[in-house]
Amino acid sequence: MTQPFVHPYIPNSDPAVRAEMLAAVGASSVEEFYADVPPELRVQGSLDLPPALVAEQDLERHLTSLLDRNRSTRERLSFLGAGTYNHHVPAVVDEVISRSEFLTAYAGEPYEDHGRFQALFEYESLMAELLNMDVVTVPTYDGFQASGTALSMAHRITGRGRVLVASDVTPDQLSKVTDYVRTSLELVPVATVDGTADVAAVRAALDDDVAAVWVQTPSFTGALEPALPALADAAHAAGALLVVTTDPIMLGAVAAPADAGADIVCGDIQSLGVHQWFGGGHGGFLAVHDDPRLVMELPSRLFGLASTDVPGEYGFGDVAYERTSFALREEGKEWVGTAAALWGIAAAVYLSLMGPRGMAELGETVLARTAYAAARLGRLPGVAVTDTAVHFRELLLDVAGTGRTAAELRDAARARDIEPGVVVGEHRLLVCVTEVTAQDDIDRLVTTLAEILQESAA
Amino acid sequence: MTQPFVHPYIPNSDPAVRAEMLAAVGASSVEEFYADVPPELRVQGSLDLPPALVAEQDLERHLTSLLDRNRSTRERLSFLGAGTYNHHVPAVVDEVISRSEFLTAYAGEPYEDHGRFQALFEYESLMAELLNMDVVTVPTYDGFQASGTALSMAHRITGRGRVLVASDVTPDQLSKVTDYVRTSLELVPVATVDGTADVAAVRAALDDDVAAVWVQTPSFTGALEPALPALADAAHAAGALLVVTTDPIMLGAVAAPADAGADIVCGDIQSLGVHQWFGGGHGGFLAVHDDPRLVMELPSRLFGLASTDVPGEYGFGDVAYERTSFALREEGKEWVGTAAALWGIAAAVYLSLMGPRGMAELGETVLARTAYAAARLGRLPGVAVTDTAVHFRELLLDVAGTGRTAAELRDAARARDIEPGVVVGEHRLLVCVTEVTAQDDIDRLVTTLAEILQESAA
Amino acid sequence: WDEPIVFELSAPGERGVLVPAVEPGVRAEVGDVVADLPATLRRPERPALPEIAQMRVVRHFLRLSQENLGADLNVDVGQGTCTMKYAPKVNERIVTTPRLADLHPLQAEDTVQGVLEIIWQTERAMAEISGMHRVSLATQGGSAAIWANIAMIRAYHEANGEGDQRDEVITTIFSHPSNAAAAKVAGYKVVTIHPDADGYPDIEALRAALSERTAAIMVTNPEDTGIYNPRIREWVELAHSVGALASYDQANANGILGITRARDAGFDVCHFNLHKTFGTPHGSGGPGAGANGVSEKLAPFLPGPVVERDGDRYFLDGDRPRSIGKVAPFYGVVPNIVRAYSWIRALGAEGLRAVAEVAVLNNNYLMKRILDIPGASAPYAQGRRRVEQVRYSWQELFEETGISSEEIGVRASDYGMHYWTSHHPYVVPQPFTLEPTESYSRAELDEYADVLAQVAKEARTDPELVRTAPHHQTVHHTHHDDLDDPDRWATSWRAYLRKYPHAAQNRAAGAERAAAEAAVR
Amino acid sequence: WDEPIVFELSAPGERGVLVPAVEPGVRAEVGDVVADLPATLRRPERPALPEIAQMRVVRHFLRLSQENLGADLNVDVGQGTCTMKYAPKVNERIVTTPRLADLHPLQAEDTVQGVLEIIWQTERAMAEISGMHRVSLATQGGSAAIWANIAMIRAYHEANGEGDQRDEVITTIFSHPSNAAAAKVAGYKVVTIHPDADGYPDIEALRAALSERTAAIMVTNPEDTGIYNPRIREWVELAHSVGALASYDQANANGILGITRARDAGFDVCHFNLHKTFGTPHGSGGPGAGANGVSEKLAPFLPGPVVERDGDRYFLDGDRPRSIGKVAPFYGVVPNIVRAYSWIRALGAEGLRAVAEVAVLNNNYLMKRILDIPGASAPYAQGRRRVEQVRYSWQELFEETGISSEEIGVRASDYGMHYWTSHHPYVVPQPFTLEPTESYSRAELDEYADVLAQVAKEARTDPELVRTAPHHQTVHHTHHDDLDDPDRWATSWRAYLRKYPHAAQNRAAGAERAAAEAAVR
Repeated sequence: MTQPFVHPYIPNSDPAVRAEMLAAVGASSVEEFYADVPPELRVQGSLDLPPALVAEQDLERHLTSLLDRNRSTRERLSFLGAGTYNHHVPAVVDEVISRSEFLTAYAGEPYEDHGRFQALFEYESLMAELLNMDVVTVPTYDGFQASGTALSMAHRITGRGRVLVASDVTPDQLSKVTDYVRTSLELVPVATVDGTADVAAVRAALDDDVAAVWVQTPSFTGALEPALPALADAAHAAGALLVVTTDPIMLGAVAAPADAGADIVCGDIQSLGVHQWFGGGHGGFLAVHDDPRLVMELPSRLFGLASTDVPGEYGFGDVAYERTSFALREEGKEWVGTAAALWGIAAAVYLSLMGPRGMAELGETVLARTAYAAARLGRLPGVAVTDTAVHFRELLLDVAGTGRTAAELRDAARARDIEPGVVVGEHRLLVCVTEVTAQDDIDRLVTTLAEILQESAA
Repeated sequence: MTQPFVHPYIPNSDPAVRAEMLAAVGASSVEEFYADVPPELRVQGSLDLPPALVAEQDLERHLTSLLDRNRSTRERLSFLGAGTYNHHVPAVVDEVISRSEFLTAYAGEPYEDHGRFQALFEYESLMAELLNMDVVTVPTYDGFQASGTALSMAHRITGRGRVLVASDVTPDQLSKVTDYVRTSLELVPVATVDGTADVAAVRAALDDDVAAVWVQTPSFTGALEPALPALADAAHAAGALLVVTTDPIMLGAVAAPADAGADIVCGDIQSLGVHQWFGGGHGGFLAVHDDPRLVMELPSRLFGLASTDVPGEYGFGDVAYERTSFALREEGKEWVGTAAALWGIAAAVYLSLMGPRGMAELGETVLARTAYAAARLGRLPGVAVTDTAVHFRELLLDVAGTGRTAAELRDAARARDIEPGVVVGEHRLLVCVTEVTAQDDIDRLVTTLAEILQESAA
Repeated sequence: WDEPIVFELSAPGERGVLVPAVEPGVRAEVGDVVADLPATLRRPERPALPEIAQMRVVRHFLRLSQENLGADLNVDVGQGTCTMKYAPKVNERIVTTPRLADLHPLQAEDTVQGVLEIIWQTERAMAEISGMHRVSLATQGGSAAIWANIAMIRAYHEANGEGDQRDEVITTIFSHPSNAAAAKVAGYKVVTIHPDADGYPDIEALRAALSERTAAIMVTNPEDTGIYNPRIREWVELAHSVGALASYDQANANGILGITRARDAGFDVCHFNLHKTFGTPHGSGGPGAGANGVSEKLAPFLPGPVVERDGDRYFLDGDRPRSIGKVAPFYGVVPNIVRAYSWIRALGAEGLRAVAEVAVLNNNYLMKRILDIPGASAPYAQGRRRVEQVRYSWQELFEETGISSEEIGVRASDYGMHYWTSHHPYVVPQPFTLEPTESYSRAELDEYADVLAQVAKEARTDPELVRTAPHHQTVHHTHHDDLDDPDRWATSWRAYLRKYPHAAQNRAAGAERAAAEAAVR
Repeated sequence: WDEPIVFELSAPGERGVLVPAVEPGVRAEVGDVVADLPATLRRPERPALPEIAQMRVVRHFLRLSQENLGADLNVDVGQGTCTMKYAPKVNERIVTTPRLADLHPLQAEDTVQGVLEIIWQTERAMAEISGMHRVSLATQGGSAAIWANIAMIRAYHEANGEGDQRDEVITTIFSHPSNAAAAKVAGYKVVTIHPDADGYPDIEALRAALSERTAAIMVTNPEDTGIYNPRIREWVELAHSVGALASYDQANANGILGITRARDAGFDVCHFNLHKTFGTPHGSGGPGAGANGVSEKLAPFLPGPVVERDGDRYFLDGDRPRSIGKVAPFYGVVPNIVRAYSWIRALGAEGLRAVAEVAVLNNNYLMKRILDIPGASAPYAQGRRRVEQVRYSWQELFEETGISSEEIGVRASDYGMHYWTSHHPYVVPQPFTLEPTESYSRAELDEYADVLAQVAKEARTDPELVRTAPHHQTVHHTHHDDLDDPDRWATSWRAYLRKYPHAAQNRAAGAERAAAEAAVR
């Protein structure tokens, strides 16, 4: 031991204890354990790191002083979305996922970790009801990864090499997916019309090298795709799959894509009880029907219910574990690792609390407020909503008519402690409202923008 | 049922369920259950209360907006004490006491609430080590109550009618205790000299109607009483008890009152891992030696360790339950009710974390910083420390020499976002430092007061 | 877990949390303060606390927590009179903000306007719910609130020159024992009224007890039997007729929220338990919080500073010469006041009434289920409904089987349910007291009743099984008689080691035996 | 608890949480938006989620939590390769502030300076710890970081015009399977090197495998056996000699913090798992977080926006044309980045080294205890020390008793301990992998070893006892073969009800039987 460093996180750091343990194993010093590390690779001296804050109070004061330089969406009115959403997180969700038993567990076996298996099975089951699909995996990293995998699955199933991108997909998602699948798939955009899919164009582009038609609904602009049944029919007629990326939060009010014929449904679960976390609270879901052709292509873990030696008792375990890279290394389906199980438990608690009525009401409230925001904002001078589709949660404004750029308007609003939306082009502003955005909040945005426009006009 | 009110906190509020339950008990309506409430006592119509915020997000937003109008001692530098102290609360303490199992339990029996009994037994045991006394009860409400009970015990044991108050006792505590014991005891102040007890005067005042000499150390001004052994001897010689009110946080460095001969030691445990809570985080402790004459006068619950049918296994239960008003109503010792058990568990966790070294180091750090504050503040022009006693955590400044009142100086400091201390007289300011008050913080107070004095001089 | 006592985890040298050392600049100014302490103040040796690394402390107390049954974990209807109800999680999230937890009570008032407004609003809500003129939230629990009640009554009579004359307080046997005990501490002789033949408080006995010596009647209503005294107004009027005051213990208010109010029955003082009626968590036995309501004539005697409003500004008024003074540090159990406010706001007037009605519905539903169990009965007021709880009796079962109520309660804990019998004295023989509140669903009430029915059956078919319970608990049948003998009680670990020097060895032997037993199927 | 599936708790009409209704003003403006939805968008019936009041939801998930063994609750040394260490509670308190949890990633930069500084500082610390030039924290876990490694390698070779030529990746069998699997997904042929006779990665096999087709070697070191490859620098140099890159999976870095660094061995890219090495909690299987470190020549290919500093101001730079683009939404698993920063600051350079040294000491101490158990062995590198973990074998015990490693692990769970065997394929026969980290005290390591010794003894004396385990778990021996048959697997409650229509009745019958059994002593 170079020198004693006693710390609350390191039990056996007392010099006397270390000496006894060394004696027990017959070593003269810790150096012996590093015999295989060649001297020329050994760090000389100490790493150059900031000084330790060993007293908890000093550590907390330091971190808190840094974090207090942030201002949260509770302190400033926010209309930001574009992939991370400010939905209400019920307190019970945080209570459950902060339980040490869930927070600090990892990869225990079904016997000692029965609770984790059951909670994640329930997550799968609750999502299955929302999605009307029998198979939902344990969460993968995020919606981007889920979409990438869904398209890869389509490739493996069809053996084909192209994907028709029928929606306005979130650009960052497109970036990830493109790089992820590019060894096997080319993504071919089919331009949307008035915010949603151009069914005729998709139909025209379908051929026997198309693995999947890919729809994102709500799209990047919040538009809901009304033509899913037609797209499914067209894809299926061409031997392709329909892959739909969606946000399950809307499915209490909006039809499940599976009912329109989607083969693989995927997306993000951040909306279901996970805080925004500066964009660091994402988890992905993948859902298919109970069809082995599809199930056996899922790379993620999938928990299932099984009988035990006690009649009527529920046991749990991995479904078709031999699919995974854990079992088969590179011969498994893609790869699997530590992803986002805790957010799956969060979503399970969330959906248990919300129930059928809660989800239906939430869907209605968000639809209504989105329409309200569109109506009110669209009446501002020089401002127009870019399309006439039905929108959920987000809408895109064209502010070219105001004579000011979207960034200018945003900066003026920020100066009034409002984040009015995400700038997605010189004159385009993506505005997001959720169930936490009250009518008063929307009215305040409208009033503020009206003032800004008036001032700039003056 | 007057009308359906479905709420997450009320499971059986669904009208259909209520109807089934009514049918099961053979009642036509809930009104039947209130048959014994005379019509003239029935509330007509609805109570006049603010509207319900049934959506959790609305409730949280309302409460949070109110609480955000407060500014905490993390945001403004605070030298406030006078009974409630800003000590560091380790995160593990909050983790444990926020566990549902502890937070929402109440009065279960030793079998199903084994953990609560053990945790509180451990609280008693850890406190016992700090206090060097074998018997410490489950917490009572707060230090005020503990002191009142300690003196009442002295009355019951001695049958005498007066208490000599040998210290500068916290005024609010004196208020509570005086009213609490006045049926049986008269409190007779014996003026302190230079901040601590006037032993000769106490000795002179002792007679055969004195039930107890009462010492508070640290006193209201933070002075430590060095003459406890002499006071104990004097009291015992006169057949009186020595009752000491103290703060256990200092006992890692400062001698336990029991070692000086104290018969009953009591005080508050807020310092041991409980937040300030705007003064709402107090718990009281009562400690005596393992002497039935004293133990049988304790009104609080007292948990003890007992054997079970399994050799070596620890069981727990109430020690001498028949003392209490739960058992004997008015024939019990005073009365007992729901007090502050959770803070006892907090203190148990706190002391387990701190250990002997942590408590010793904390004691030293606070003693040193108190002395430092006294030295630096005492050198400000016109400012004097009021006595030469050894102080722990608090000290009293006389600012008469500055030509300004204590309130004026305080208000000027508040304008600079510092709470410089508690005004306790026209020219007196009670200043508190703890282990969270770093040297830099004290220096900032000194500098700020110097600036204020300079400005007022100019 | 067979989790050791925390002292047994000590490993010399380990640290659980570190505190900042004395800064060099401080040391340069003040020297070695510990060495400089006078001998009478210097601690000769460090306290014999255990030395444990942080994760092991976490593990220890988390394991202990798992050996505990919080209301969140079980169907906690068996703690009758305790009003075990849901303490909403959102309130925990709300109160744990530093902007409440880290406020000092003597901060500038302009930095605590939010919490002062909450206290003020909560006082107003409690006044409306009770009908009283003014409310103080200064007390720390139900019994503390009872103390404040009698302290105010005492001060009132003294202020009227009747302090010496009025030296008796009247209560009922089914009122919480602290009413009797606190009155005694305040210097009063206590007169206890027993129920009449129908189980209602005996009004004739009251009449006989009242005199010009009576300072107050102090009663709970509904009583701990769940029976509402239909002549409560007469009781109050009789008290008033001899110049006594009437004090109302509203610990059992959960079933009458929005149904009937203390002041409407004429009471002069009353109190609520925030942790019973208003959804604050019980904290393993506190902190609770009390709310004392008083009529206009008692208002000057309320304790502590009170919160006043001036326009939009809230401030503390401590300049009240007739006040009984401080009853506790500062302004009461603030986190619980905030929780109670949040609970009231979540429900509103309509919700409070729904709480009461569902609590009463649940109670009468459960009563039906319990009374269907052979051997169980609900003495008094036969055939009448109850309000929010029932004191039952296993007397029939006991006579038949010799199994006591206490033994049935212990056995029930093997099924994850439990109850407590009731406060002493056992006026009702072989008592048990159930109070389902509004928080439990019908399915859970059924589950609870099924367990009691099962245990009652066992008492008949296999009484030894019940008598030797618990069988499925962390700990086994415990020798509680140790704890009533001064020579044997072990009040702390140090006392245990002193009285049982061979204990450690026994413990080690027991652990080995337990391991050996675990190996058996 | 025998806690039902959440759907079984449904009671029609109950609500767990309420959401705000559409305001009248909004409705006046927009009408009935749901009724106005086109038929293809309107959900015909509500989703069949359960209806449960809030407290019952709390109780359900709290009970499930108690049926789970978090690292805080058990001596979690049996999840070898997983680095189960203490996740400090103070970090939980720090990260749960709304000023982190409720930040949107696209807020004005001046409102997120604190979190940007933490990300920047953490990147710098990781760069120092690894010796690499630049670090990205954008990935969401270890395997995601491996993906980013290979994605950058692929982009690098393509940028150099060697994208088509280099189509092979070399890894070792004791490197994490995701190295092989991610390379495959990126389009590479995977070559796997097995150990040499001494258990070290076979350098001759590497020489034979390397060619101008090699894009990279991707290796873990120390490997999952706990053996450090002493010739690691040669490996890297050999790779470089054919124009390949060297990628370092540092999942097992806990034992070498401050001892040796990736860049010093010549690696071009590497990654850490924040949830393994840097004390972030494992979250029942994520979120984790990854840190990708690269040399100067790989820096342009790093994913996502990176945080840059300009004086005191921190900002995001997303304008990086050679970047592999986004690998995840926004900037990585931010709460874990903050936890990792806090962990590093709590310990400092000296503390990190102490972590490594104690982890290695603990591991070698435990190895001594395990190898003292008859029937246990540590294949490979006989007589050599290990770094932070050991892959052991029960092969001798299996040959003697027929009890497999898996059966021993299940039986150990009856004693509150557990382990997992290891990743497939079982190169080591009857494997089990223990990694004690720095977090467990000597007493706990002894306790763990004692349990394994006890179970090994049972395997000899009462093999049936071991084979039929578990005996003391929430759940009994489970028929996992159901889960590999598409006709029988039940992937969700709805699938279960569909495939097992009589299940509900069976369940009810089972519950009755269980109650009857509980009645037996």
